[in-house]
Amino acid sequence: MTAQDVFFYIFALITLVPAFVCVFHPNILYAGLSLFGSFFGVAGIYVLLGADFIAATQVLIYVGGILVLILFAVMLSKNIYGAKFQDEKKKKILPGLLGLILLGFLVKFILTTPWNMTLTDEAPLPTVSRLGDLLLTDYLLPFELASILLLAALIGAIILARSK
Amino acid sequence: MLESLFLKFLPSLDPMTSAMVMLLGMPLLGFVIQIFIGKRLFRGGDWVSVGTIFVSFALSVLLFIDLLSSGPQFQWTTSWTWIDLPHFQLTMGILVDPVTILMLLVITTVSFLVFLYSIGYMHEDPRYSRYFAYLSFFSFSMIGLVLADNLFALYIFWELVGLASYLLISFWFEKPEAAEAGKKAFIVTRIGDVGMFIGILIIFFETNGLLHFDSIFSYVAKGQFGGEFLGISLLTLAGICIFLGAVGKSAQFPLHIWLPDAMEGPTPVSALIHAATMVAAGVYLVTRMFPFFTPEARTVIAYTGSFTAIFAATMALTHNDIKKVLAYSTISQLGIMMMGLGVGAYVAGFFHLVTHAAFKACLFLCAGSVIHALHTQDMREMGGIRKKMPITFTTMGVATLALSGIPFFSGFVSKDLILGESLSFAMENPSHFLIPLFGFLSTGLTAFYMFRLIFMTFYGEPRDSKKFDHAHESPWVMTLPLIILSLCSLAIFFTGSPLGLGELSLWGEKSQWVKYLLEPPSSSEHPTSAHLYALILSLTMAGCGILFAYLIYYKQTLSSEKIAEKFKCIYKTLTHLYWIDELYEWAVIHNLLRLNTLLAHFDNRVIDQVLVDGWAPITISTSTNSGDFDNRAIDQMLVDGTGKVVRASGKEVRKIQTGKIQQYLLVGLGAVCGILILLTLV
Amino acid sequence: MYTQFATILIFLIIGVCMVPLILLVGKLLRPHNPDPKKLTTYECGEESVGSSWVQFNLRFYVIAILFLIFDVEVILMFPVGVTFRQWMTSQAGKGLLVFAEVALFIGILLIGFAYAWVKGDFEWIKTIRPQKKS
Amino acid sequence: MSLPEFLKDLFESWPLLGSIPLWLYSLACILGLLFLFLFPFAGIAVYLERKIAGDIQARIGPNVVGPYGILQWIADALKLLLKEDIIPAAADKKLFILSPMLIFLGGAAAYAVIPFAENVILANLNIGIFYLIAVTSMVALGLILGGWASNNKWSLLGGMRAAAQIVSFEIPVALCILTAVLVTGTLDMTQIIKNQSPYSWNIFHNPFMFIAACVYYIAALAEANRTPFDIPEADSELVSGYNTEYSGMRFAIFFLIEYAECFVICAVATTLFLGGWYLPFIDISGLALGLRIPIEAMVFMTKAVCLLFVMMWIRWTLPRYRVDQLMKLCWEVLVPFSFACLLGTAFWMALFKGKGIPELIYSLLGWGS
Amino acid sequence: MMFAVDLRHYLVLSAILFVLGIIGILSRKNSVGILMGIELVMNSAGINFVAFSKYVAADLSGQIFALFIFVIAASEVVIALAIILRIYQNKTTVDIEDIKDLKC
Repeated sequence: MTAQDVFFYIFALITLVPAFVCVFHPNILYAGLSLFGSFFGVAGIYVLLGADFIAATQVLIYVGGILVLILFAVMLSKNIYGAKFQDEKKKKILPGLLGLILLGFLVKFILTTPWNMTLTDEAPLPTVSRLGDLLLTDYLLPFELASILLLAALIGAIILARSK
Repeated sequence: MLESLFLKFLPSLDPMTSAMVMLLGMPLLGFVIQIFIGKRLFRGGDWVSVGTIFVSFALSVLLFIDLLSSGPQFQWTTSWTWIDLPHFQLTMGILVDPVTILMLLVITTVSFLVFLYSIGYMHEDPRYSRYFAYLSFFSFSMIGLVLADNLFALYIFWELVGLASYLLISFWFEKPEAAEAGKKAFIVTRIGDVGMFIGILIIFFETNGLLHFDSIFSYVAKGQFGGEFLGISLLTLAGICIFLGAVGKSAQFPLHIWLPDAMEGPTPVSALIHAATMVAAGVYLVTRMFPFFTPEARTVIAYTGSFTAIFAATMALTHNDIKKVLAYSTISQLGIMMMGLGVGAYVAGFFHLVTHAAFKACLFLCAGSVIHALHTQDMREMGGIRKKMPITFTTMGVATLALSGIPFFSGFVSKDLILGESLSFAMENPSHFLIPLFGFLSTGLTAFYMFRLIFMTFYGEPRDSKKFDHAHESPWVMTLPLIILSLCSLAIFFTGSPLGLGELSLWGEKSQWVKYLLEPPSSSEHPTSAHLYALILSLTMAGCGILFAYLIYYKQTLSSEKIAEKFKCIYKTLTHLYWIDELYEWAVIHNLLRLNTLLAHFDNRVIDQVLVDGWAPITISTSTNSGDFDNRAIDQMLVDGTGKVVRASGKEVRKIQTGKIQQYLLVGLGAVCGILILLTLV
Repeated sequence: MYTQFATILIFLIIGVCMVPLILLVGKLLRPHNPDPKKLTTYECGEESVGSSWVQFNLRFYVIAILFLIFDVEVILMFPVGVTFRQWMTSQAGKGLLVFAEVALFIGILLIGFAYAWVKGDFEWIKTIRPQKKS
Repeated sequence: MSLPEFLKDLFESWPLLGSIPLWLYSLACILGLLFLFLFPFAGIAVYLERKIAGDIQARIGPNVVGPYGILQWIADALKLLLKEDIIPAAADKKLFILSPMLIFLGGAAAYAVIPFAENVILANLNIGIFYLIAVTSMVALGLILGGWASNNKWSLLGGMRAAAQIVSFEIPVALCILTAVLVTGTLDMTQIIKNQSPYSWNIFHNPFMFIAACVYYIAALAEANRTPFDIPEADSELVSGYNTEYSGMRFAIFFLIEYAECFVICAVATTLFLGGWYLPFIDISGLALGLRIPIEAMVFMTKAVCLLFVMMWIRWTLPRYRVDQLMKLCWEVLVPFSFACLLGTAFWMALFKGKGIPELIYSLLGWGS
Repeated sequence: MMFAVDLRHYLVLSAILFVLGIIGILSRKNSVGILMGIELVMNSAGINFVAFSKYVAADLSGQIFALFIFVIAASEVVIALAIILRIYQNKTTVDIEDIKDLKC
């Protein structure tokens, strides 16, 4: 086991434990907060995969943006600590069971599929400029479409959120 | 000429490509400008649309002159890769050959004239610029349709044309009828389009992804197109499916019902879309795919066409709405074209498309002029306006003569060609005698109802004096197109010989340019004797039609009311248009979409409305005193009982649909897990 | 690259530990005299009424929405911004094209920006209150 | 090369130090940065601020502890350390404890990529400036939590205001940073400086860059909740905003990070716009590394501290903005301006093939770069 | 040997994250909680993309897709939360079980 492998398991733990809390914690505020750890863990995983820019973006968008927005939304509801906002336990049994079955199959498929791995262990190249080049050439259309998507989301959201 | 022009101004680009892109792009440009900033432009921006379509028109004329000089072998194509997948490559391209150029000429000429006409006709409309935007959009789609070099692109533009038609039919969407008519047109043509799409898919899979016309034809010619489905060869099946698209677009029986309703749109639109160009797209499609159709498929086409011709002609007899008469006439004429194509008269069918576009557009525009002057579409409120609107009268007369198939007018030349071909076809295959029979009958009927229209509208005493006093000749932007189009309805414009028999050409072979340019792909010479018989027969039929119209509606020696009284059941059937709409309403909408309620109200809807009300005239006239059987008991027990069972079970089943997305997702997840478990077990 | 990120990781770990560490040091030194009065919520001497976990103004929400959209836009621009100079200096003739691509990208979102501006969504003064279900 | 690597290289041949693994070097550097630079610097900044405030308001300021009161910050730190730690009974305890940690994490982590001099940078990330934006965005989260956890109306309002303000002003800040990235073509902090030179600082690259620098500075002031944008902790309205309920060492951390952030802003401005460690018109790249590093560090610090001084100057001169004015300023002035700068700079680059005004002038005069 | 990390480990990690997200989506009553589940699913998709990008494709297209996932996630969150806000304004609840009508 190399140091990288150790870090993988650490980050996997940092990702999964908060994710678990997020799903099963009865209090929605703590659930939201635990996402913080999960997002950070995923950022670490990205670093291990050589995607430094993606990792930083993950932190910036998820932690600095989406999580803030989600917390705002959580705090919308009065009385977070009251019983009304605690989920009942029995609602989780069936989804949990089905989820476990699905997970079993997914793991089985992942382990049995012969992956065509062309493993490159050398240190990854500086990714940012390559990403930029790709965005301007091969992925130009999605790049511009992303802008249109954002425009649509922006206008839709402000129309929805505007007071009547 | 065109190429040298473009070489001079755009030297760095390929001249033909840039010309074609310009031809296609100008109306699109007009559309974009109109839809976004049209309102703010001077005069609502009508000059933008007219200007852009004029450029397209000028380009097609230049193209046509080039074609005349280079002869029927002219062909130019270009294509580029659009979708590039590992196992499949889709190219888009432009195909320019004589058929395309003739279509372009027809489309841009009629479009340009109609645009011009619309300036006068629509000048008071609050959505003036929107109207021109839609018109431009239509022209763009139609030009794209004929420029396409593969089925896929053709299908795309085919649907765009349908969209434009929908937008324009329901242009006055405040009127519920117009909105309904738009929906009806869209949905009914869609039925045909589904057939066409299936046809394209059959071709796509059978030929391993060929969509180009040329490659499909060569594939078929090599005999590689095998396969059978339920005993029918797939080639025939694909042909019929493709033809289904044409049936929808060209309003052939049984999908003809949308076209009369489409007359709710502005009249110039009817002239452009529903007379000259879009409905002709079906004929164009059949022409374009002509080598693809097997003899069996062609027979289907011929029968559909001939039946539509006679069927629609009878329906036009009793109508009093001036535009609807023209609409049925259009259906009938399209049927004639289809019949021509079906019997193998490739040139004749397409020729009739061209001549028909001119005189039918002229007729519609004249009708529009009349409507504009009188503010009514009901012929019973017209009459005697011959003197007040001389230009309209003259031009409409010319076009009517052309449509009726009178010598020296264009309709005669082309229609006679079709009828002659069909007659010789029937002489070769006597079992198909119905085809020419229907054709000739429809000729007579056409002459009758057209002259009925003329007599009722322009002759006699004014029936509504208030409207009559208000009437006036239209402004020049409206009459100019009429004059041009009526000039185009003269036979001299299409052929050197007045009787159109080809061999008697006065100014050499090029003067019969339509025939000259369209070398039939499988030229099978028919004996000319058939043509002579056909000439005599059709003239006789037309003469009879005109005579009857003259007697009934001009001299009034025969009373139309009495005839109607005498043949009451036929008259009623005709005025109700064979109850086709009611039949569809019942069969499709109620049966299919409202199964539950229909069962519960079975006796109410079906027995009372359709059988009693709908079929009553026929049942009464055939057997007035047939016993009325009262099976209430059965109704209530069996029929109502069925309805109640359905309703009760529906109530229970409804509970599953809770509206809770999480439950749906849960079921979905469960299903995924179940499938996975099943897959591993098996 | 991993070396640099390892340093960052160590930094973050220390950052997390530092606060409890300082507090721990403080704990050894500081007094601890609990008193219920001390533990009350501070509201300038007034008795505090009710929990402060009440619904806050919804404007913050709109601001956050606007932020997230523009943030993503800027982030997508970053890789492009990094290569922009190379495109400008090396590839001949591509400069203006790339500029047009970038300008289009920004321009599309500026439409939304202009929309929000014109419609007055940047105005703070508007009151946004939850409406009681009528 | 980053500082730990540099040090390891330096001590490679030494008997004992050479065998220490790299991560221990990193650890030592980090601790050194925190204890020898961050904490003292923040303390001194507080002292400076009070002195400057005194000067501006025609009073003396701290002058008791040590000569000129220079040891005042140590006394303050000791006082805060010895204060009783109070967590209000109504508060959400876990979040109350978590909040300062998050804020410290976000505020301090930015120091990892500040290039004090060549090779004097904790982690030479190739996404340096982007990493900096990312980690500082965590501060907003900490402030919301702090405000919420206190269960105090002032705190909640302050926390919300702070978060809204930080996220709003992050847009112009990021846009201006992007403008600078456009000019330098890299995200690596060291490389950003190296792409400038003593003769051509980024701020003079084109007129838009100058505006971008100003916009960045103003927006960053607001992002750090400094006066005139200190609405979240407006004492006359909200007592002390999000840190009303915090006392003792926990309060000290909020305080510390505020000043730490101020320095980060100035350092980033120095790096991106003011040529980093380059002296104006004096090229010292010929000097030996051992000599160069101290000079570079001093130049860098001088520039940053000058900016810091301007910050304090502004704080004690200008009155506070109102909330609506603040948002108006952000969305209707700073964001349009920064977009204009971005597009303008991009257009400039496209027009002049990436050359800035200084380079154009030099090439006009016929000097090699 | 089993602990030496390769593609499969990342995929398993992402699968677990995915399933957790699905469970969250299915079992939360609070609509914001459902949104959190969706975020987890998005994150797992991102991990998959980047892992494949490194191990199978050996180029950066996967990272590009991860970027676009961020775009989509942000748009989705913004719209979803705006909808939740509107529902909250009209009904003063964010509980998915209480939101039965599309009409507000």
